Amino acid sequence: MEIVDPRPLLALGISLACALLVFATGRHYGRRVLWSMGAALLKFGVVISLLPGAMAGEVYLFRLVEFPPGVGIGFRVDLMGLFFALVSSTLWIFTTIYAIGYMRGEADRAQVRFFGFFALCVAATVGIAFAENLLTLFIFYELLTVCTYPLVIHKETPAALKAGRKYLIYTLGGGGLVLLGLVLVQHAAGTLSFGQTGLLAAGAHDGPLGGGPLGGGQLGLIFAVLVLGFGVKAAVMPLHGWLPSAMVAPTPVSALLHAVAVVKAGAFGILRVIYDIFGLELLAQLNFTQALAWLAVVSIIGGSLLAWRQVNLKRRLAYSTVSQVSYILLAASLLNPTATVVAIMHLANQGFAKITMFFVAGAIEQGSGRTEINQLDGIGRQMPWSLAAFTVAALSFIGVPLLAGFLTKWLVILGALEGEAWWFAAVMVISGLLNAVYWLPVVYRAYFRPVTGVVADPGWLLRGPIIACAAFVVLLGTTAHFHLLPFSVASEAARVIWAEVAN
Amino acid sequence: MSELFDLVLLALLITIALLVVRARDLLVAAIIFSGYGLGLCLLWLHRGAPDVAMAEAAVGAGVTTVLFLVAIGVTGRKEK
Amino acid sequence: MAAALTVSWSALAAWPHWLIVLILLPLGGAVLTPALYALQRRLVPWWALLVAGLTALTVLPLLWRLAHEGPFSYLPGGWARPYGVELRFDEFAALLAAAVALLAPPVLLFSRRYAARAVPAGRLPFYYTLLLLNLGGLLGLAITADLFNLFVFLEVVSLSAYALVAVGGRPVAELAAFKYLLMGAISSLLILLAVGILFALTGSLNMADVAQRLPALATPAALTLAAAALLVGFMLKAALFPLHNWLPEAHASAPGAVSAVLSGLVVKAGIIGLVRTYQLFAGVELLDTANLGAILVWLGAASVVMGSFFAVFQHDLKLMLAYSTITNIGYIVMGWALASPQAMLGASLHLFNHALIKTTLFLAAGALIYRTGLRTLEELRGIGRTMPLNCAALALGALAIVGVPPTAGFVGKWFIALGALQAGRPFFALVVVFGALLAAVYYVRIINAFYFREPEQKAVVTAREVPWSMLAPVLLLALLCLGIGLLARLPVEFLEPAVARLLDGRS
Amino acid sequence: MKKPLVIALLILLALALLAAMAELPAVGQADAPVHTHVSARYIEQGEAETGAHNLVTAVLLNYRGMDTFGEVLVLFTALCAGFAVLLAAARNGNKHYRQPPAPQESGAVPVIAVSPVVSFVVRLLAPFIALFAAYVILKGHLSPGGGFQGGMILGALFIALTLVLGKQYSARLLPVAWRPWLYALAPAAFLVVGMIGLQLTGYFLGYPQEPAWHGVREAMMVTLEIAIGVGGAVLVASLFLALESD
Amino acid sequence: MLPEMLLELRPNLDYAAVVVLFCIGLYAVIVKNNLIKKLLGLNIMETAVFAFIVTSGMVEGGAPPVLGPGVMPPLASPLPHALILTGIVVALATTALALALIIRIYLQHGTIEADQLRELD
Repeated sequence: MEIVDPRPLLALGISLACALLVFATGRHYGRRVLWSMGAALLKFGVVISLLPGAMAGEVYLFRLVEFPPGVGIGFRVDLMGLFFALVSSTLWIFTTIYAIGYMRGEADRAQVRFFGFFALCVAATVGIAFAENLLTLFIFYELLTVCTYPLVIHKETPAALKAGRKYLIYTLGGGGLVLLGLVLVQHAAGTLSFGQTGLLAAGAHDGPLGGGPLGGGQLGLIFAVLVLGFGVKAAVMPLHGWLPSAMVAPTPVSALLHAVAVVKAGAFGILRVIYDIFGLELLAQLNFTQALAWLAVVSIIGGSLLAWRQVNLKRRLAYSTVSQVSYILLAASLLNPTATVVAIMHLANQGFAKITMFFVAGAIEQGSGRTEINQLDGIGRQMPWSLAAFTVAALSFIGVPLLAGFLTKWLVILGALEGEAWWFAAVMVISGLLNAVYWLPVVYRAYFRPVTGVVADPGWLLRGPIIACAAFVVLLGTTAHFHLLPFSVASEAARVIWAEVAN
Repeated sequence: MSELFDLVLLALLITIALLVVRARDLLVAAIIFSGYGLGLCLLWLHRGAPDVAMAEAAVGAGVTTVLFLVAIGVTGRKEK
Repeated sequence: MAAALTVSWSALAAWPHWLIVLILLPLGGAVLTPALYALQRRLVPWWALLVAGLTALTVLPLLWRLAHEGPFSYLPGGWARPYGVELRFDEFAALLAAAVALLAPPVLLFSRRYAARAVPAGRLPFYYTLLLLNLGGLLGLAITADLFNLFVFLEVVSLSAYALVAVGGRPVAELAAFKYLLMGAISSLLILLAVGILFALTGSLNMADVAQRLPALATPAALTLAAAALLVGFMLKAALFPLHNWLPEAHASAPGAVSAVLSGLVVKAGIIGLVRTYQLFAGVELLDTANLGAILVWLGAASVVMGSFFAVFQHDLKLMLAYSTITNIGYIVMGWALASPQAMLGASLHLFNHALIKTTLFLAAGALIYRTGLRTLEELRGIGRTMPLNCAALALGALAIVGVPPTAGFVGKWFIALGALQAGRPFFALVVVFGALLAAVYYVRIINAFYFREPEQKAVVTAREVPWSMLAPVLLLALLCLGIGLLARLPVEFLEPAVARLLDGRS
Repeated sequence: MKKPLVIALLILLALALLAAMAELPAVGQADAPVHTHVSARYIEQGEAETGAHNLVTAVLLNYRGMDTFGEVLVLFTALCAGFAVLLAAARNGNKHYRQPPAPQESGAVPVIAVSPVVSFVVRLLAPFIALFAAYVILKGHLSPGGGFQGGMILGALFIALTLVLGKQYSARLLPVAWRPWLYALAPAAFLVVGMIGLQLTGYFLGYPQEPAWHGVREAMMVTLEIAIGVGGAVLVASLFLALESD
Repeated sequence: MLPEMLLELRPNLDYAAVVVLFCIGLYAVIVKNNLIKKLLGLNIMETAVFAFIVTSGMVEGGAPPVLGPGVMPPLASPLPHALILTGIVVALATTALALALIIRIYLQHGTIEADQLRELD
């Protein structure tokens, strides 16, 4: 059931308004905080108000403009998009609180820029989640690129500028690929709108507007272009170079890159490509996802191996992201209902766990200036709250039951076995082991090595979000079957996607 | 006769044009160019275009040349 | 009420003389400007603005009539075609006319304060005269349906353009103007030569009449020469690669408002010329128009790539913009030559949109130079802090030139890329995307310098926003860059029949 | 090394041009399209339709009046362009202005030195030339000549007089205060006559054709001729003055 | 091949002269270093094009297109003459502006030789 409803636009508008207000009046600390927090909470409210209806099978639509006929900006809330929006707007709240504490020492001008662009980034993320068509998605995808750039170069040091340039070259290149894919899809299908179980499926059967039926080659080109285009942001292995470099940015920005928005946007884009542009049926015939799966495997293993080699905590976290996000791609490319659930679910699982770890890394750096792993000896006893949270997240990544990460691994394995692709199941196990190999030593050091120097847990502005996010990791892992909680949303989303196929 | 006049005139024009291009001294070139205008004037008359001939005499041979001379007066007459 | 309004509109549009008024207004206004200056020199900028405004209003009934009746003609002197000079208002003329109408008033308003500083005082009246002549000439060139008349108006446009480049008195500009003049004069001669050949072949100068008579001819070499001379001539005027050399310096060294007109409108004269050439030769079977098209497609693509490539490495803001003009001319020509409905549609749209965007950019850049006297990105670092509104306009314009949806720059490129696929030539869709990427690179360079660097120059630190009469046009145009992108539906629906007609005429 | 290449290319160009021109109707053939299509009508009916014996004038002022309007505009543009490029860059504190270099020793031409004999001849002939120009202008629609040709002759005469007699004289002949109005004369005359035509015939630049109106038609033509003649002369003369002033 | 071509051209010898003039002018524009020389070349090119157009309107043994007692057809076509009158004015206008620019360039840079000006940049 499709309902015209302005709430998707409202959600976007709140973030945009927040950005404008921050830019206009944000020199004043109180206002800056007020706008950011108010907008974060308000937006979360708006997004969550969409949830009950969406779970009941409603789809909210809002078309804004159509500039060339048939091509326009529109919003459409389906469960998958809503899930992503929920994750990002929940994380926005925590990140805002954390950032208020973290950035307190910075100059006003820098803070205004930070909070303003941060709000813009979140607006772009909502736009991506609620995009009604590929063009809208692309617009917000690029907006995200552009608005992240000032955050990446926040410190304006030569290293930051260099990282910023690298980030832009990668992501703009990816954007170019997506644009090309956009043109190709429009040409092949005559439309860009999602929500019809495979835009291209119709074209493949009936022939596109302009010519004969689409050949496998054309479809392959479209798939490759789009997946690689989105893959840049998702930091798929050969295209991941920007992510570790971008670690020069302040911690809340890393959180944004790794958990709230950027990397997720890429992964989400690939989900859209698979479920909405190609559609499950068409892809099942075409076998392209096999290639994607192997790409994901390379990233999962390669990312882990590279993370292992890092001695800098944040860099290790960065490479770990490369590995973790590819879970989503691997799951999505398995093309079965169980795996679909986890492809969506992992957007949240990875997000909450990774943001916890970043918050902790940031708190450590803020409190003691320590950035290298070998400087963390005994820190667990000095910062009990933070390191407990860190440990929870690490265990989640390793795949310890009752934590979010376990669900991911378990379901991917189930999905892989369902599709009789046992080697992918093996990959999940190996990845879990690798996670253990590079996270457990950190935990060990923190708790069992002698203390050096003086550090303490950060203030509550930082500690609160850390604990809350860690709590979420536990929550995600234990409350899988409560209605309206993330897991049920994800499984409902997957059910809807597969129900359309069944019809 | 007319044919011959035509041919001679054309040959003359080409020769003058070459002279204009070859002349090292800009002043000389400009003055030869005024001769070129007069030759054209004759050509137009011969082609049955007295109106054009009149304009060419005034403009091509007269005004344009004077303007060139003025410019050469500022810039110097020697081409390097 | 609505009905009454409609009736009065159509009554207004039915007055037959709007088309001649359209060119008489700016040209007549220009002619009286020096005299007015002698009477009351303060009035001259306002006078020019008034004339431009009235001209802009004149376009409205014309567009209305075109939308309701299709193309229509006006016959000065009342001589039937082909005996007199015919003026014809078709969709392509309308595009350029609409661009002129939209951009002339802001440019002139901007000029009032800008030119007072950028142009030596004694030259001011002639600055306005030349601007009006240039705009009037452009309108005449757009609406004329006569080959020789086209040449005459082209000369009005060109001569005024050469002088406008040099009007600021910068030594670089004078050299650039001379180079421009030499190239322009050669291209004019080629065009005149082609007109002569076509006249010798058909005995007529009216474009429609010539186009009707050409297919019956059996003179391939002469036809080829005429077509080639027209093409090369107009390509020179449009600065298509590899005949683009004169453009960057001329457009970069001219005063800002002039650069806006030159880059936004004057190069479009060349494009209109190419369109007319196409219309002339569309029915000629002796010439393989497909071959001709193939050459143009590649030249257009080369323009896109080379222009962007050079633009990326420029330090001077205006030079960067000038090279970007070459790129965008490339898009337009490429779209045209691809000759699929969507590509032609896109090219036509881009003709208008690029005029708007580039005018915005050059005016904004002019305003920066007005305040700081600085031109390179290095020197201008941090200017976004002291001139935030002006820089925001520039940033918006730059976003549009990159082609980010939903700005005006997107629609044209979108259709050109789709049209490339429609024509079965995906490579050129790739060129469009690649060009957009390169454009994004220089966009980032501008934004980076303006917003994310500490100011170093004293002029930057002490800069203020320009006066409202300069800022308002810039902001208005920048908003239009966005607004027209959002409203792209209208022109698309307006142009589709014209493109279809043109393509029908060919087959 | 550049020259041979250029010459080779030019020869290629020449061959291409020759090949194309060889296909054109042979020179002087009376049945070429040039003569049979549009021109034929001008020759057959031009006199009746326009009242001008000189068909070139008929084409210039009547059939293709828009071209001629454009032509005077081009001249006007050139003058404004000349001013815009040359005028007073030094005032207004133009920082780009540099002192002009001293004229080169070898090449300097003392603008144009006029010998007494020439001066005398010019002064002697001036009234006659002016009279001739006036005749060319006024009778342009009847015999060879017209506003343009006469205007150019007048302009040339003015230039000659300025060279001979100096600028004070030219200022008397062409008062500075009038100049801006005189620049506008030729194009403005087109506007006015065109509008009159629009009133009379319903077309811009239309001329009434009914026999009763023939006098008006001739008056309109002569008005245009005079305007073009005088205006053209002023424009050309001013161009000279503008260039010469530096 | 060339002789045949010339043979074919014989009736169009006037056109051949036009082509030669055009090329001479173009040569000067391209090769000559002095800006005034280039401009002279441009003028020669212009006259060549004018000559071409007027020639195309010529009639064998035709009279000027001025009617009057004793004027008998055939007449030369008046249209090209009108065009060329306009053309001459355009050429004059272009030349005048070019000379103005040349004067300015000389005053600013002290030279009007193209190669020296390039070095100055």
